[in-house]
Amino acid sequence: MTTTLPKTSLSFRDRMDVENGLVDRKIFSDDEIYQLELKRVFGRAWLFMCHDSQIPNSGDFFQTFMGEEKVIVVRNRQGGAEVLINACRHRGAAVCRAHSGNTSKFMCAYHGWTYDLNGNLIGVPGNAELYDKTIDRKSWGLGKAAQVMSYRGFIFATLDPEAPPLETFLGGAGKVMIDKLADYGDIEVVPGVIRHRLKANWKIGMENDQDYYHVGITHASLFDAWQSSRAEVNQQYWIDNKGDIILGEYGHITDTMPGHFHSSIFPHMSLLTDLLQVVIVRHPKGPQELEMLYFTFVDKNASPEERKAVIDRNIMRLGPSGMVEQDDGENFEFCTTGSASQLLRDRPFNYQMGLGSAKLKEGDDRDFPVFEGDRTSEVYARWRIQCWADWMDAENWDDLITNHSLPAAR
Amino acid sequence: MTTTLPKTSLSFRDRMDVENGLVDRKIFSDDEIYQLELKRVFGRAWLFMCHDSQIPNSGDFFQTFMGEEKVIVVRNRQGGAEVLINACRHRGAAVCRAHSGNTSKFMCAYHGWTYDLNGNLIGVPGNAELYDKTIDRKSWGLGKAAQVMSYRGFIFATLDPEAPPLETFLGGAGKVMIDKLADYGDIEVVPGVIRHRLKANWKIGMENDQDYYHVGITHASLFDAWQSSRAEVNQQYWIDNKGDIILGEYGHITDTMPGHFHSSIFPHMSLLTDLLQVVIVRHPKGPQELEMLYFTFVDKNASPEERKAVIDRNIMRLGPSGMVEQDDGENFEFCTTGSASQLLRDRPFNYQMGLGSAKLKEGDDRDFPVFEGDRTSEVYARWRIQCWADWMDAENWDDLITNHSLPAAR
Amino acid sequence: MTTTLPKTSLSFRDRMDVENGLVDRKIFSDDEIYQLELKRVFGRAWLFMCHDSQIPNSGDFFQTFMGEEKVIVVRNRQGGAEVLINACRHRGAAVCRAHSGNTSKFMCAYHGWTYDLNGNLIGVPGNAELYDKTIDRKSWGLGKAAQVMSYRGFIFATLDPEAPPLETFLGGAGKVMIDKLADYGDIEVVPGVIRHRLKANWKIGMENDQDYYHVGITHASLFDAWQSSRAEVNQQYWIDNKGDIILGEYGHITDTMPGHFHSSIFPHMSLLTDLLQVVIVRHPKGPQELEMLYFTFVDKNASPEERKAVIDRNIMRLGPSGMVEQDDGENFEFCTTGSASQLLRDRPFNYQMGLGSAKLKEGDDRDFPVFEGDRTSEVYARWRIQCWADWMDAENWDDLITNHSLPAAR
Amino acid sequence: MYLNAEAQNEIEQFFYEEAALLDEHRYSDWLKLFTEDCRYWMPIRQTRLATQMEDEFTKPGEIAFFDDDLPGLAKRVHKLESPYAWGESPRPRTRHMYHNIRAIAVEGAEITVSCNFVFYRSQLEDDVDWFVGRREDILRRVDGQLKIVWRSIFLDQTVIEAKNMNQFF
Amino acid sequence: MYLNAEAQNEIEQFFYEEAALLDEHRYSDWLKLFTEDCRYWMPIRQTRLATQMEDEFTKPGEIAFFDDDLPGLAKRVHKLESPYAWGESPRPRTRHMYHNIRAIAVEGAEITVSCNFVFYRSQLEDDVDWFVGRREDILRRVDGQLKIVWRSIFLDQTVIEAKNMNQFF
Amino acid sequence: MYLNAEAQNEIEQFFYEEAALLDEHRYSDWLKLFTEDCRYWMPIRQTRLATQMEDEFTKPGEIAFFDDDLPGLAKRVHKLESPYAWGESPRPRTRHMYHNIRAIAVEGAEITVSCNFVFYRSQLEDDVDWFVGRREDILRRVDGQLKIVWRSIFLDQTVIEAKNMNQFF
Ligand code: FES
Ligand code: FES
Ligand code: FES
Ligand SMILES: [Fe+3]
Ligand SMILES: [Fe+3]
Ligand SMILES: [Fe+3]
Repeated sequence: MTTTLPKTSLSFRDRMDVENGLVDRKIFSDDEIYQLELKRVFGRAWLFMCHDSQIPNSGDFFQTFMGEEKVIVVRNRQGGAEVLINACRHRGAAVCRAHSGNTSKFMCAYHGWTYDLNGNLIGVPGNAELYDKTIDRKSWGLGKAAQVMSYRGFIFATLDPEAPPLETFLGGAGKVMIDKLADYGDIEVVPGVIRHRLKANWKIGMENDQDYYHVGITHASLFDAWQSSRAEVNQQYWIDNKGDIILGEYGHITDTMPGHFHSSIFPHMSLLTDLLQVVIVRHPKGPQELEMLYFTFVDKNASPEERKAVIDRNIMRLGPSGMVEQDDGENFEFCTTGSASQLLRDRPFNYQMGLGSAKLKEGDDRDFPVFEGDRTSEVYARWRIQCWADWMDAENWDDLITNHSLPAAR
Repeated sequence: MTTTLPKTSLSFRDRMDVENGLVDRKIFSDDEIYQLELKRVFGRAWLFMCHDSQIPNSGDFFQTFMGEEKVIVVRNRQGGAEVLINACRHRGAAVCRAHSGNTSKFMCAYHGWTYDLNGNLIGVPGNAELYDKTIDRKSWGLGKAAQVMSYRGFIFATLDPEAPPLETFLGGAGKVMIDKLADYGDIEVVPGVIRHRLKANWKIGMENDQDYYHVGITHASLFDAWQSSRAEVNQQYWIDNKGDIILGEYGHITDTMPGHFHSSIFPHMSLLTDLLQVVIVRHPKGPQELEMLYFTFVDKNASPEERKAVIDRNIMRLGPSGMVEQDDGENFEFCTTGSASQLLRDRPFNYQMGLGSAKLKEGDDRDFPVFEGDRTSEVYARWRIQCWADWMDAENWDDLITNHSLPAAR
Repeated sequence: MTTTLPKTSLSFRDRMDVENGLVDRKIFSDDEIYQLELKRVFGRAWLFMCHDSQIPNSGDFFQTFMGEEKVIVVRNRQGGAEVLINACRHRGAAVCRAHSGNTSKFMCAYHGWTYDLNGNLIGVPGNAELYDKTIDRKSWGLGKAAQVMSYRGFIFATLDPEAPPLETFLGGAGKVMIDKLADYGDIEVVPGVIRHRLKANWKIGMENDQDYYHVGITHASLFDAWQSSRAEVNQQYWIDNKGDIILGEYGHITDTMPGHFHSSIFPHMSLLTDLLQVVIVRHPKGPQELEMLYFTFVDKNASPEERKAVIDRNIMRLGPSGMVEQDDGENFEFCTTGSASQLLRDRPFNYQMGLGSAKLKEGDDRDFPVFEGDRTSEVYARWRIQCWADWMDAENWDDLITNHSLPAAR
Repeated sequence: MYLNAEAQNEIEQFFYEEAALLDEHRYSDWLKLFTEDCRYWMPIRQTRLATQMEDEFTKPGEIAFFDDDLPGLAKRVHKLESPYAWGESPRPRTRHMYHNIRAIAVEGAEITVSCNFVFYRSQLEDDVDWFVGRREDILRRVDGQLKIVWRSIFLDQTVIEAKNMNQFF
Repeated sequence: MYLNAEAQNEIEQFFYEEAALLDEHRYSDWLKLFTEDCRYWMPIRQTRLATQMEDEFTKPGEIAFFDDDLPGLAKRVHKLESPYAWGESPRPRTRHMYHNIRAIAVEGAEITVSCNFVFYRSQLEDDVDWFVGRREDILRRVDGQLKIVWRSIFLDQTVIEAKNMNQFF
Repeated sequence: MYLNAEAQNEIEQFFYEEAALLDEHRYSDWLKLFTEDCRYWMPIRQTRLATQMEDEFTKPGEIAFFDDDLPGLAKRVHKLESPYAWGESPRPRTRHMYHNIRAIAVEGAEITVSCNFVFYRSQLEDDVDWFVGRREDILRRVDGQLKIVWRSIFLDQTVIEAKNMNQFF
């Protein structure tokens, strides 16, 4: 089997050979590619912002990112969600200094320009005395996301006015992924969003979510602590391994691993939805740095015991102190360093696990293709990276809609 | 009123629309523009070095910067001031390790090449034994500023041999700004120059000096501490607001605000000269970093009480621990970050305060135009940035002399 | 004598004027030049890895660098030394986490791919269950140096398959340098390799090794501590100064200074071999950073007293805490900063000491030219930098072999 | 309030012994310093508006970095002592430093002690992390020995910049 | 010279209480620890030639970062507690740590105490500063209570790299 | 084991005095704190496999950063106090901070004390280094005065990122 790639052309699709499971390592650390990602991926896609339950009332806000830039998601007086860029239009200073909270307006602490919950400029100190009322307020509101939509309480935003509606982007597959979490009841985010930075490329973090191959090794000490033998672990992840695999258009993915059911909405949102009830978002902060946000969901009507159980299962596993994820951070960083190797510049990363093992599932009546096969497989990573190339090669949304890959067995 | 700029041309003048008060945010964070600034602004202008009183005697020296590079201002035996680049001509090591002091010569601690107070190479260890006397000492003196001149004890230097004399550069307006401070008597710098770094663009710091708009908001807690009401503050800065405005050629500026009288000699020297007796210099250390130096001046013949009063007024207000400036640093950094926003790339900063409110003052007999109008205004910032564009667009000093903007009402 | 260089052409040879002792300062800090150095110097030359005695038994390993990248030198089961790139072929994570030790294999802690001591991929977890045995192990071994050879127990490696044999690269001169240390007996490396980083260019560090000019000044405090007068020091380094000078092809150098005999194998290995028994390697970590490794050698059969004496002589002098080298680090950093000066951009560094003082030695029967003259001289630095230009200008090894400079009096 | 020198000295020495166990990676021995009914808790800290600081830290029962009882801690200890704990392979060089140790409440057999901590960690070649914050411990004397009943750890950063928080505080 | 354990303990606890007040941003309470005639002084430190170190620090009456009497401190406190103190909005997470506390002189009712300090500050998301140096305090017992008569703060850096020095040391 | 408050206090004050001498660059006075037969030793720390940690530090007789007897220390002191000690020109601003001071063994007239240290150094304009680790001292009472018989310094970093280690720990 070949182990090299054709010399890189200008097309990103040519930076990989998904049939043979080869991917150019450079895409995980190169700055030029990253700058284009900010435009073509994060500048176009619908990005998860936060959940309705985090900002129930007018003035409630939550601060997150679109690409590298700070945005404020706020509940306006009309009951809608606004996504505002956290930079004053006068001279660019920040208008909000908190991760979350409640406010009636956003005031810039430099000269006091003030914006309402819709981002409109409503206050200009000295407007009469100093500006002679010449400031055209309508033109100087805060920058905003181009579109904001939500699906079952999950608020998304896009910077691209030409992006199709959220549900088109999600497709049947994407919706199912969110449904799985939303169906846990009348869900809400438990107070406390963990924020964690790593010196790693955001895509390497994403790939890990459906990577059941690393579990037995990376987390061996955990199973040791849990006294489950390697044999049991392998049985679970290597043998009892057949099942549904969902590959959605535009790069959405779900494994259906019992106790995991890790779903990813392209590009950077993951839902852990079987044992856990968690959303992880991985914001890029440079080609070799990311910031991860962790949201835990629980049914508002859950009993105190149920609620505690959900939270404990999560805390015990996730975040920089979680007994599972403690082990992952270092691997993300090592892989990012390895991807930048010049000596190995021409040796692609290996994505050959489960090549061709996923078959189209017959007689599944869902409105999107479902595959079946080994669920411990790199089929997820191959699909995501192939879709990523579609996004990177497309000139605009029309181009992407026309030319994006359709799920097929591989 | 328009709120956009024409697509950027190669001309810096086109990066702003001063008539409408719009300025391209990019100039406050872009590295390429910054590199050109080092050449066309800091490589050409007369830059303030220090004051005669800091180096009264032969061998007294003070270390500062020209652009990003370290220079030593030293009193030579002839009584003149030399500006020497702090890098040995042998292999580049530093020849001076102190901010200030007194020395009879500068010896490089690597191999001992020694330079006199004029920067001449006077000592080469082993000159006879090892070099067989072949070193041509005349050719290997320390690098020096192209010209050094002073005005009323303020020492300036330029890297451009073609720069016109200091007084031409200062012009009538610039001289008046220095006179205001020099006229406090037989002035000297009080020992203790504060050095403070911020992650901010140098121009954002400069603009703040004549920014009386931010005072009531940014420093609200100070007025609170001083128990002066917002009404009083507004009265002072918004209403009792008419007065002279001086816009000098090449970008020099003075407001005539009582108790302030903040003057700026382009590009990076500010004089606070009514209540305070201070000079601030803002050295660039990258597109998004600066180092500020603070000099306090007092009349040598002042009584101990007067002297203490001057110093106290200053300490209480300036520097990283000053009750006023404590509040400013964060704004400078926030604005610099905001200027780098890609999402707001096409939305210029707003410079619309007091558009057209400054009128030429009739019958003022000073040898430079004087304007009058609201003294809390962005007329200063507009003038400075327009002049900055002249500097950036000019090929050389001749070009600048021929094509620089002349002060006019705007 | 001229003190300027012709305007830089594309040739590196033109960045210096060795006849007149002038070298473009830019080569010590420019990033573009540095990137090319990684390819043309560190990507081609035979680089010292470690000594046989550090990895006597199968599985013993020592981690070091080739250029910027981490490599593992390991004793394989066949008794040979392998040089493996420390990055897993699956997704790039590190396969070895220690500076040195002993292991039977290298396992990647991410997914458990395992490599034998020859770098062959021998273990792929789930090979049958998950990969259906499709992984072509032969194609997925660790990256390796192109060639590994040793001379008298000193292990070298090169990344260039076309590099000539190690002994050709070393030549008669290079071999003599190693012989001098190897002849101390049945030598071994004393446990404890010091690793020290500096913000300095690697070439500036290298030049210091044959720089006897700085000794009396930089280390003046040491002689003070040792109570030897400046006169004595000068006598030793300036007067009792005549002797052999060895300039080897490709840039190898030896002074024959009593008590020093500092030899450098191009590009980055130095042997201190008269009073001391030490090897220093200077790994580049960017144009303005390096990491230095210190190896101390002693005769296995030395008496405890002799052994202690060797070690004490070394500890007392070298490394960040050594009484000699404590003084050097700062100079390396200062010179690197000075080399980046834009104001001095057109003023070359001075390499004029001992110009033309080294003459070819008649009737020396060694199989390489030997020169004689002042041993405190920049002849070494001139020769090294001229050879460096040969490496940088050559398209490949053939080109280098054909066009490299031959030692000649200068 | 403050304790007399002897009582203060006993508590300081108790914490210093504890720090030594952690920095020597003797986790099982460390575990013995906790009572059966202990709680080990590190809430999440969030950047909040000045007027809304009451929600700066998450509350018991909400999300936390650590919220362990003795069996939970025991699992973590087992893990750290496992031969497969790559994060401990090789062991990071950790240094726990306690400052400003103050008794802030005494209630029957239990005493509440506050201290500021600096937890320094150096791993592999050049990987350095600093964790800084305040700790609050409820100590109880159990047949002569001081034991930890409840430990609350209040970290000062709201965004964790370290690769992980494998070790204990 | 050094104090006996009890006297030393009292002073240490006094400083630890003080640090707690600062880190809890209880500035007005903190202010009460100073005497009417107090002085709070932080000179400027400059890089000087080795032979001219006597001028390393500016002298009283020359430029200083802080040179306040009680009313001056009160103004600063008032400012920090003002609702418009944006730098305190939200409050930075500060941690004052004192080390090597030593009595270096006793003169009548006044005792001079030296300590090394590490002042850690974490603000907003990822803005971290470290201030390190030595402090010298003259303490006086005023009706039973220790109070601060003169505080001198000697910072170790000559170029301040922090955004500001809003808080107290 | 731990000492009573008075004994503990004496040792803490002894170390604090010592730190003051170092930070005041009074190296000759500092040297007087050592006995004639003293040893001052800082082994090299290496990143090793977890299973081979016994070799993490070099052993006496192997390479070390410092391995001095009194005359050796005296040479270093002489050097630091020499007018040509460029590294001390100007003097770096150093701050030695000791934490978690514990007596870990008493044997006849000698007591072994462990402490964690943070050694902060600020030089020239903006050159800052942090050295963190653990120290172990054997102290002996010589006609009433405590003296240092053996000092072992265990640094936490394996790659020194500081420009040098000119000063003492
Ligand atoms: S920058 Fe926001 S009001 Fe001026
Ligand atoms: S670098 Fe200054 S004397 Fe050599
Ligand atoms: S990265 Fe090494 S096994 Fe996967
Ligand atoms: Fe994992
Ligand atoms: Fe201000
Ligand atoms: Fe040297």
